[in-house]
Amino acid sequence: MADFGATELETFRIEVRDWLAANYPPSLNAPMDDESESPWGGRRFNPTNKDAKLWLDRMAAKGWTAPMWPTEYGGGGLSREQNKVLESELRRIKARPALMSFGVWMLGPVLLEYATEEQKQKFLPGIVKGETRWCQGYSEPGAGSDLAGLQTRCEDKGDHFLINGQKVWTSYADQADWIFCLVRTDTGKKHEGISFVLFDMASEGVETRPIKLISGSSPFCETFFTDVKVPKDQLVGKLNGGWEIAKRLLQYERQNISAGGFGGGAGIDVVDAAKDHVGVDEKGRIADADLRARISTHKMDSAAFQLTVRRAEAEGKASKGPSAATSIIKYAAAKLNQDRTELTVEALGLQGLGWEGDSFQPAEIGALRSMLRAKANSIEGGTSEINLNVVAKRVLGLLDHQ
Amino acid sequence: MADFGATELETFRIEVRDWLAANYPPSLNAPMDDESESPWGGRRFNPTNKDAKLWLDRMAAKGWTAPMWPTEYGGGGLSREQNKVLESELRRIKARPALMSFGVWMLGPVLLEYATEEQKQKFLPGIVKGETRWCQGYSEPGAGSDLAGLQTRCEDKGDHFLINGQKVWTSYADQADWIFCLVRTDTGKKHEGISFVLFDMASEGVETRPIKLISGSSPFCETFFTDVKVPKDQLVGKLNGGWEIAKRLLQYERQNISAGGFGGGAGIDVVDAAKDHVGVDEKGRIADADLRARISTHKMDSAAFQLTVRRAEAEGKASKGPSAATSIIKYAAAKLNQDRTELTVEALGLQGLGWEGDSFQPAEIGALRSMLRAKANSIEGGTSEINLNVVAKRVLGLLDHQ
Amino acid sequence: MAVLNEEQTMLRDAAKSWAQEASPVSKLRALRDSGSGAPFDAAAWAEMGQMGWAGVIVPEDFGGSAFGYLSLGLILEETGRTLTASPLLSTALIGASALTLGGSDAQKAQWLPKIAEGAIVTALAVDEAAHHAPERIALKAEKSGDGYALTGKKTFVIDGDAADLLIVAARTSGKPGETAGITLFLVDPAASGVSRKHLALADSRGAAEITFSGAAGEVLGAVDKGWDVLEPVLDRARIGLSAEMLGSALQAFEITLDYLKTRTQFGQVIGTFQSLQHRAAKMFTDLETTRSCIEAALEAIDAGSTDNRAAASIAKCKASELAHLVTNEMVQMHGGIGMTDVHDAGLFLKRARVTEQLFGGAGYHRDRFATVSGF
Amino acid sequence: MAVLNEEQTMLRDAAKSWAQEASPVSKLRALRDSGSGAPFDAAAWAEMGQMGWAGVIVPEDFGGSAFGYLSLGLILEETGRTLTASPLLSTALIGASALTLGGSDAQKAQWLPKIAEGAIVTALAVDEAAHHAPERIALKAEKSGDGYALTGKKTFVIDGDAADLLIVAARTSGKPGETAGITLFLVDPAASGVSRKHLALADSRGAAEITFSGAAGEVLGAVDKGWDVLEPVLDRARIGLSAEMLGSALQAFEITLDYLKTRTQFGQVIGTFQSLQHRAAKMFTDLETTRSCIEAALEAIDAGSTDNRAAASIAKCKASELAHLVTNEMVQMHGGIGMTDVHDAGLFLKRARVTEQLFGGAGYHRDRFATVSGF
Repeated sequence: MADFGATELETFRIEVRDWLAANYPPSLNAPMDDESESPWGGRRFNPTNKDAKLWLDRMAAKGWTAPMWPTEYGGGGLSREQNKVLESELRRIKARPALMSFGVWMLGPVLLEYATEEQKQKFLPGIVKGETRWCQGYSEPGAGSDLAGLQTRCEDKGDHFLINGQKVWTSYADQADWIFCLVRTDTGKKHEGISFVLFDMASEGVETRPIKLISGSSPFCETFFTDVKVPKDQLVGKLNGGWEIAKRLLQYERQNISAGGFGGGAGIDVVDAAKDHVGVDEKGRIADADLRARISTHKMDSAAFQLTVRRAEAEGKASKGPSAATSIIKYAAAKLNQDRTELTVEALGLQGLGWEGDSFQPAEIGALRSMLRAKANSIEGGTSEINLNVVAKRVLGLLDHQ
Repeated sequence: MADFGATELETFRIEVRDWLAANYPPSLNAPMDDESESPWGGRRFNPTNKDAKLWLDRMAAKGWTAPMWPTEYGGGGLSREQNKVLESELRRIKARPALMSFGVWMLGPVLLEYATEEQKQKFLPGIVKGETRWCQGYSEPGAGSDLAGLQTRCEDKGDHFLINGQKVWTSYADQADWIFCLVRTDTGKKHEGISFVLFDMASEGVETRPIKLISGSSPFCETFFTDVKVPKDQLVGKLNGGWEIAKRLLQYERQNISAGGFGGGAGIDVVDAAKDHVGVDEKGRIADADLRARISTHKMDSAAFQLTVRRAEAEGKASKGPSAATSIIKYAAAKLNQDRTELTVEALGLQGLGWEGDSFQPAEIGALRSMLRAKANSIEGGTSEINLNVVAKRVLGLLDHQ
Repeated sequence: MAVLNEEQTMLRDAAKSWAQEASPVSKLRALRDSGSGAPFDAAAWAEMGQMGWAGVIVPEDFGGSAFGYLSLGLILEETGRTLTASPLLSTALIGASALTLGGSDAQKAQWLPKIAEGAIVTALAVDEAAHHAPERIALKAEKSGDGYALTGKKTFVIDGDAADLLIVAARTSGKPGETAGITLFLVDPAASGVSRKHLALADSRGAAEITFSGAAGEVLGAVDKGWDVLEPVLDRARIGLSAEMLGSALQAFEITLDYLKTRTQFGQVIGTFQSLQHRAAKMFTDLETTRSCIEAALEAIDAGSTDNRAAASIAKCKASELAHLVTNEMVQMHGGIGMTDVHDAGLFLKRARVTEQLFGGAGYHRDRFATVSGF
Repeated sequence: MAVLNEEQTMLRDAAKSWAQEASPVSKLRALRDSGSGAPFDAAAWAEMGQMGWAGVIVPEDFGGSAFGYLSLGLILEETGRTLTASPLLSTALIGASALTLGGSDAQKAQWLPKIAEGAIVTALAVDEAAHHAPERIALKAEKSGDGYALTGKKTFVIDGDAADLLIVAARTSGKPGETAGITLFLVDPAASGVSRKHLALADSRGAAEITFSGAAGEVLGAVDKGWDVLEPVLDRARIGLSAEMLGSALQAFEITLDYLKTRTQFGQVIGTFQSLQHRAAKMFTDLETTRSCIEAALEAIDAGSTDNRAAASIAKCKASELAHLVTNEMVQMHGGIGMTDVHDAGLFLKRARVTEQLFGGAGYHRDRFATVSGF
């Protein structure tokens, strides 16, 4: 990647700006018609507004759906600085994301690191183009935080693998084209008996069953594998060497959370909710002083979190190795989003507890469901308890209980 | 003890009232001249105002320094109901306590239960009369919460015991006449190797060294025993059977805390402090809304605590066995007193952080020192961590970590 | 648990077994999934009426048992444990309280026997916006012939869609924010000028928005002095609701405790992890201290205490904080399974959030407690 | 830790080794036990001056190094670790800021070089009561000849008893509570009409009550517009103090962490108990997020940001909460030994409580942050 100076970066910014002016479909400035326009890509991607697909295709052609990946696999080949410019220009025009993708966020980075050249050629371009939508086959029923206790069997049948077992919490498994999946290839060992395989969700023997959550939506599935045949060249890394890849992928998942926290700024802002529903006093202060103090605390925590993400990034970039601050980000992000959504519901009062019906604004119902959804933030991708254990042991050097 | 009906109780109330009118020294209505008047009794009790001693002697003569103990050992022989009448009449005239005594609060009850008739005759009357001031020899250096790990050796020398070792956190050891002391009589066992002995602090080989606390006062000592000879008839209960007595005594100590919580209502009230130093708004509310909300929470917690103590007492009395609520009282009492004293200091602002000097009222300096002293509430007599462990295991039935 | 007399013990035991056997949480789930929008199961409410629970605080002269508020609190706690949807709070507690405290002899004679036998459902219509603020009443009542005509809107009226009798707080003088000038009215929801709309809340119970357009109202208590009845009735509602919330929190806690004792992770029963043990012990502490406040408040009403403002605010504040904590911990300690709709954790959490807000949340009562305490 | 340049790294390393070697906590203990009432060790302050620390934010034209606020924050963090008593905050940060932001060329030329070489101590006299409230200034300044005469009282003036130059916020118009009408003055504490009284605070540092009876004051900045300088100076003070508090909290945490790793109970190193591990991990989380706020605030000043109100309130609020938590946990996790005066825990706790209040506590800054954020 080229090391651009300030002037080169400004030139690049102008190029990006011009390109966006010419290529961002104006119809996308309107709110989404429906969920179908969420740009997850894949075989089933069929947005009501076709411009969502056009926008994906145009960005993919530039490689800007995976801006920093090498161009030989379809990526944008941008430097970190160029990528920041691209992101800031996209923000400037409030562009919708061209592609949301577990392939880009999680799988791609580990393929770049662990996959064979053939595998990279085979899978990465499809991710960049948003042709293949991936899901993650990690958790299993009853395993909870003990990921390495997984039981899904993968047997070597000579010319192919045969997979039997069950996954759970598979995000959008019912929508995905392919899965990256942890399987047990040695039952005699725990961590050293795990492998990392890829296969088509259209394979015979794959069944998915959506899980309804307390929030009312079903973003996850139970996924069943019965005698699923998988070509042996779809093993990534070494046989029984999948745990290292699994952990690395979790790091990318957490970094992804680091970047934006959970939930981000979506939905009703808690201050607006409080001003509208609680009112303000003669000095413009939220009339409920108790709620106001708690919102103030939350807003400060939010600022502290964003500053910590930025600092960890800067420290990482300054090559001092990963900042110790990164270890606390997942925990802090979960708590922050839970606080934010709970405060928003509280500020809305009973108006924030509507489940359905035209007496409640979609944004109000959304606030409730976000609050309920956010309860999972401290469970998914490593519970807060596990995160605190990790900080205590790996960062602070405290020992395991004997 | 007689089972008085309502009329008999009223008659008793009138008797008490008349007796107090005749016997409570009017000079005690004034604030104490100094610490010397704290009625701890004992050989060294020499109050500036001699009426403090007179009041003790008069109450002791009635047995009302230990109102519910049997009359044969000098106690008052009152029923629970009569004792409540006595307490309420003492409160009514805002009487100073006649006697403050670890002998009454802690040692006496276990002597009544475990001591021989000779021991009861020898020790209980001196406690009731406030002639003997007792201290508690439990904790040892480095042992912390692990009380049963104590090391103070007690050897059987035929006609006497010989004690060598060291205690710490001995309350007022430098002021006490006698000590009730846990010693190790069998080094091969842990809990079953402990005995409970009594001896004179004036014995040869006893040395005390006051410990200065962060609050600036020295209510505790390090206590050293070097070849201290103790007559064998001063062993209470069975040899190596002291752990049961020790635990029972701790129950009395905790009950004593239950009755009033830590600190009680002493010193500046936090609401007064806030009104004086923060001011009130046009509606009479504490002007700092944030502080006001936290004081409100504390005052509610305080009410909840008092109601819980009362409920636990009522449930215990209703003979359903000890209420489960008693298990949380020590933990809750410590937190409550820490909250109270911290809030008071905060309400006083920097005026609550004066260490000494005439720029600060004695009550303000007292508020700071109470806050500092209160930090020990969650350590002494069983740490909050130990209390929570006990609740989790004994009350909730959760298991030890394997 | 307060020290109970024989009567109370029998009542509590009866309530416990009925709730566990006849009205488990699965009943609420079925009610929700039926899509009927019914706020409660009418057959279950009929059973409660037959057992005399609707008349527990109704004077004997009017067909009740006059066992008192502590007794009613015991039933609410037990039905709270199983999230039983019923008009016990709105009718047996709030309706009966309002008529007993505010009704004329004729009104008592007309309505209390019906309440006591469980023959009618009543609803108290107070709030007009999303946050509890009973003194901000704007709904107008104006003289009309020899009665009054009510015009305005009430919202989040609990059991308002099922009610046979509405007790409506309206303004006859003064302005929103003033406690003087409020008058209580009895209104027939079937009368002309009353229209109701169901509000589907997260807890799958019944609440309604009710619009009054010149609806006829019969004065309950004294004109302009409605606050003198309304505030004590609201305090009773807060305390009674707190008893129900205590039951729900206790059940949520016990389910979680069971899970801690059986679920294994990394080869360990998770209840052996000390951080979870301490969190459980702290929840237990809050459960016990909250129970003390609620029971003392119920006992104080039975003992004839006339000012229960502080007691009610303590009970409701602590019950709200407890419900919030325990339901969050229930989901967290269950992990993924607690996030799924098939598990009951979500039902406890959603009911908790609604009850936290009803009749004022923790923040509302922190403020109110400070005010009534003079700071 | 922010990404540092070479200069900053050297400065930080120098500060760390000087503080650890020349100014350990035992120095503060000795100062306290000497009973001299001296607010700091003059020899140590002289050394700090020789190392150039007093001039870190002073412009080069006036003898400083102009390294900036982040650099000064690094030193404050390191001296905070060892509870070093010194006028670094009052003089090198507050005094230098006030003169740089508000001083005329002549005033800068007169005072900044002296500050930069550590030759004088300055003190900012703002508050007049026990709670920080800079807009409530009542102390009066009236025209007198061609200058002003100051009358009134200031209290809790940090390093006020040792100061060679006082910067006094006084009222020239308006009334207490208004930000307009405040004027800053330079006052010679040795001049007639100034009397000082030492206040012995819990942290064994120096603070004074100062009475002005017609004392002569020289205007710093514009008359009636003192707020325009005072508020930015106070924000710098809050951020700088937060850096010091971060250092103290970090040291308290590390001492506690060491104890957790070595102390055994029931045959276990106590740091293996999960509840303590989680509490330690949460403290670490607070330490890291608080550090981010403080460093970002320091960097923003260096980058020329003119409105640092929100950043200062976040930094001071979070630093205060952090200091409170960590020092409480320090005592609790140490058990009995932490309660004794021979252990350092008490010194960290007492210093924390004083710094929590200085320039506004957590509650003050929650309110202020909300106000400046428009809610």
